[in-house]
Amino acid sequence: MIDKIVASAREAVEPVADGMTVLIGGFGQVGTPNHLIEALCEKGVRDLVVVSNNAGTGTHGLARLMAEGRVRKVICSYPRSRGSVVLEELYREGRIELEIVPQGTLAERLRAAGAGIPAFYTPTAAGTLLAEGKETRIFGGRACVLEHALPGDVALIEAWEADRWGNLTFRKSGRNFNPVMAMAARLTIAQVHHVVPLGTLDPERIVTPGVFVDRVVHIPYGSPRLT
Amino acid sequence: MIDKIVASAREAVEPVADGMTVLIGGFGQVGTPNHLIEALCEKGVRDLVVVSNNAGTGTHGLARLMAEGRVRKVICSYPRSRGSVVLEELYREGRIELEIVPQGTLAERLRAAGAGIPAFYTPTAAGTLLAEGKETRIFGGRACVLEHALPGDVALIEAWEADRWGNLTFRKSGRNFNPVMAMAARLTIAQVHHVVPLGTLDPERIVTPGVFVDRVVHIPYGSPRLT
Amino acid sequence: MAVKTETIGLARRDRAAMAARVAADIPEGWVVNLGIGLPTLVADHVPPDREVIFQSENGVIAMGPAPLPGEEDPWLINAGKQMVTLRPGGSFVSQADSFALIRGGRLDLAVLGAFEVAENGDLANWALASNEKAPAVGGAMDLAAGARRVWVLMEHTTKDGTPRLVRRCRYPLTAPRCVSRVYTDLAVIDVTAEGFLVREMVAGLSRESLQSRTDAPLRFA
Amino acid sequence: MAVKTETIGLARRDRAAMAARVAADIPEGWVVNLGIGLPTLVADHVPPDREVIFQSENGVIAMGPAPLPGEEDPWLINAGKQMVTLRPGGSFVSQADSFALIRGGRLDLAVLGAFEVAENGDLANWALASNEKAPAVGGAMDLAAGARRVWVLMEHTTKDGTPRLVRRCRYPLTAPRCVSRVYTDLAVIDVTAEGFLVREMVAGLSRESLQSRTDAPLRFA
Repeated sequence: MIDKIVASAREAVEPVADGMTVLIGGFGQVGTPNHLIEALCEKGVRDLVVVSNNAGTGTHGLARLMAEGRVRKVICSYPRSRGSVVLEELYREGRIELEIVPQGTLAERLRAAGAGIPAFYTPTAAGTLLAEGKETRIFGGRACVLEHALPGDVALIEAWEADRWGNLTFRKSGRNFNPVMAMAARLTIAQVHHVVPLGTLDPERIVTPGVFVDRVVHIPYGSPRLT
Repeated sequence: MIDKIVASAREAVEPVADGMTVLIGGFGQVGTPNHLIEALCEKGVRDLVVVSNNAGTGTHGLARLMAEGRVRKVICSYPRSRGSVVLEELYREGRIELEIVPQGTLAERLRAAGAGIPAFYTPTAAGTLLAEGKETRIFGGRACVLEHALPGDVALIEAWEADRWGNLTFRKSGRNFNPVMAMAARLTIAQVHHVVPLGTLDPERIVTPGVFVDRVVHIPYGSPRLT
Repeated sequence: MAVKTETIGLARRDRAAMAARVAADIPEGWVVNLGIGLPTLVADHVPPDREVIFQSENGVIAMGPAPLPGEEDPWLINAGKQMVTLRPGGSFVSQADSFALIRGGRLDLAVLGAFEVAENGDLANWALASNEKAPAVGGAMDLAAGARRVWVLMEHTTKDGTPRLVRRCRYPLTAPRCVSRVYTDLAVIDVTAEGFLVREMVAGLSRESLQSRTDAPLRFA
Repeated sequence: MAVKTETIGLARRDRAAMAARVAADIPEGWVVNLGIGLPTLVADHVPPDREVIFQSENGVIAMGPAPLPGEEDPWLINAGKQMVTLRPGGSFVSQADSFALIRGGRLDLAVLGAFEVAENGDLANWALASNEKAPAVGGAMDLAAGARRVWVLMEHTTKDGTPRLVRRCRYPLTAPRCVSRVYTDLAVIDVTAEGFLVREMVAGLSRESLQSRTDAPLRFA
């Protein structure tokens, strides 16, 4: 019997090791797997490369992971949010690397990793600073930039419902980067609000089939704290 | 008020013109917009390029469109099915062009068109006849082929439910190429089994948002005829 | 380049009026992305019975008005991380599908803020210097490169009077040659093959006065 | 290269036994794509309580057994256009997402038919000649290039006795160096860096007899 449900966030993140590339889902505070990130802090891994749209706010979740010196590099589109003080301080002090990627290119690089596409061309960023040093090529008269797949060793994601096969649904704007990161990592760990019996999720409503999910932990923590 | 519902298949296909590239959804006989294709036959356009996974069987639908001499070229992955006599005869007589594309590359070229990605690299077909004449490049030690987006002027698709905004759901394996073709064409025309009031489709269950759909015609024709 | 022109009697548009002016030009049926900040206000000025589909980068299609007090849903936010609502007919997609929509030719319009717009349509709206600390680009480059039309909504000049409509952008580009129209507190200006073409000005403003607040030459329709 | 070996007393596997032999090697939890024809039979030989996820190119994830008479659903077909069922926990995706799964590293196994397999793992299973009329590739190349493992299930020789396990494929390739194991009516053979390695043979078959039906040199485990 396939059963991907694990008992705790701590157990869920057990395979994460030093030096790994970790994809972290969410947009703002919605759909962000904060309990998995906290478990990662407690586990004590080091030298991580984190891929996430934002770079943490306040002092919990990703901000805590960075503040504890566990993150070597952040790849994101929008590191500067209200309350993103940890990243800004580390960056100013030269204690963390930062790679800025346009948000759509970030999503597409993850999608490419999940789809077995090693590289693609996009018009985004052509003719800008973010294309410097990158191969540019004309398609249909338009300059496009070569971008590479961005695979993760691990993805930490959040979902609304799950069954023991790891089939997932998401809640409203909590979907965001989560389905694409689930596909982009070798090992995908989901923090979910509800665990339901196999066969009770409408097959037409499953967004992420369980084939993309390896571990599920049930953490019904309530609604996102937006502030 | 946005209302994409049109009265008939004939009215739905009115924008299709000579020489256009027409994407036709479906896999086998499931999810195939046969009533739209028949309307296209009656309209009498010529010189079409048709993109479809299969190349028609029997004497109706796509087979009829080809038999009537309206198709200049077929781009597909699997033209040779049981009953695909029309295509085979036309091809043998040199009266139709055929471009064979691996099925996953076909789906990805359509997806690229829908996503504004002009070209991508894929390991599929590298080192085979289907890569001859195509640029090949090594990524991560692996040969990959450069493939280009495959946009349509028009997509003819089939869906299960629709509302007046063109939001769509699909039925089981009727999903297949339909959502990706809806995104890949400049103008998307959907033949649907059910039309429901706006706001009654579960937002989490909509597979193709109406932003990708231009015309909807209500044709509750029953189940696919598999033979 | 500081502006010395007298401003008394000038019907300068306030933020709400600027947003309303853009809203007036958006026809029913368009799919529209509104940038963070001032552009977000545009949605409030589209009449509820005009069906315009506002899309957000984080995968929300067909956002409605701000939630009523007590009806906020923290699971439903826009790209600016504000709580929003969903119109009947709205739906949710992943970030990858959301940007597929943006780049794939189905986004009729992006209304973006800017630091500068050049007379050739170049847009600078994401970084103030090429060596900026922790710059944040978000979806700006994808929207600028992907939308079928890019309109900019911004103050005509900076607070100290420096023009934002310029011959060439001094700030790092978001995308080259992408802006087709600029709405400011003073005017509506098209970007044409021959440069800026003023479509309308606020009452009490002379052509000379508008030109004096603009770095690039203006033509008038 | 016609086979002259005596076949009396040889426990050659029939089609059902060949499929069952493959099924025995598929562990619970694997995500598996079965090619059209003989490979499709493999699903029937996996015990129902062993949860193996059979995926089909047309976007069906977790197919179950063939429908009972009277319970067929024409909306639910596999890549071979046969009616199938969905297991509890199954789901549907688009063709693009289906091939994302196939190419993206989540497909543990593809079981494919073949015309020929070469000792370096080259697979030929889609066209019989480079100038073939209306060739049909379907998803074969994507599966061969994308799956984490490719196992081939085929008769050891053609009907006229021509070996299908060869030094170099004569037919057009589906993908180079992709096959890791071959199941035939006579043997189970791994493709290794040193060529074919026979893991097991049916009862009554000698090493010499198997070698005589094989174009490439065999080693025996």
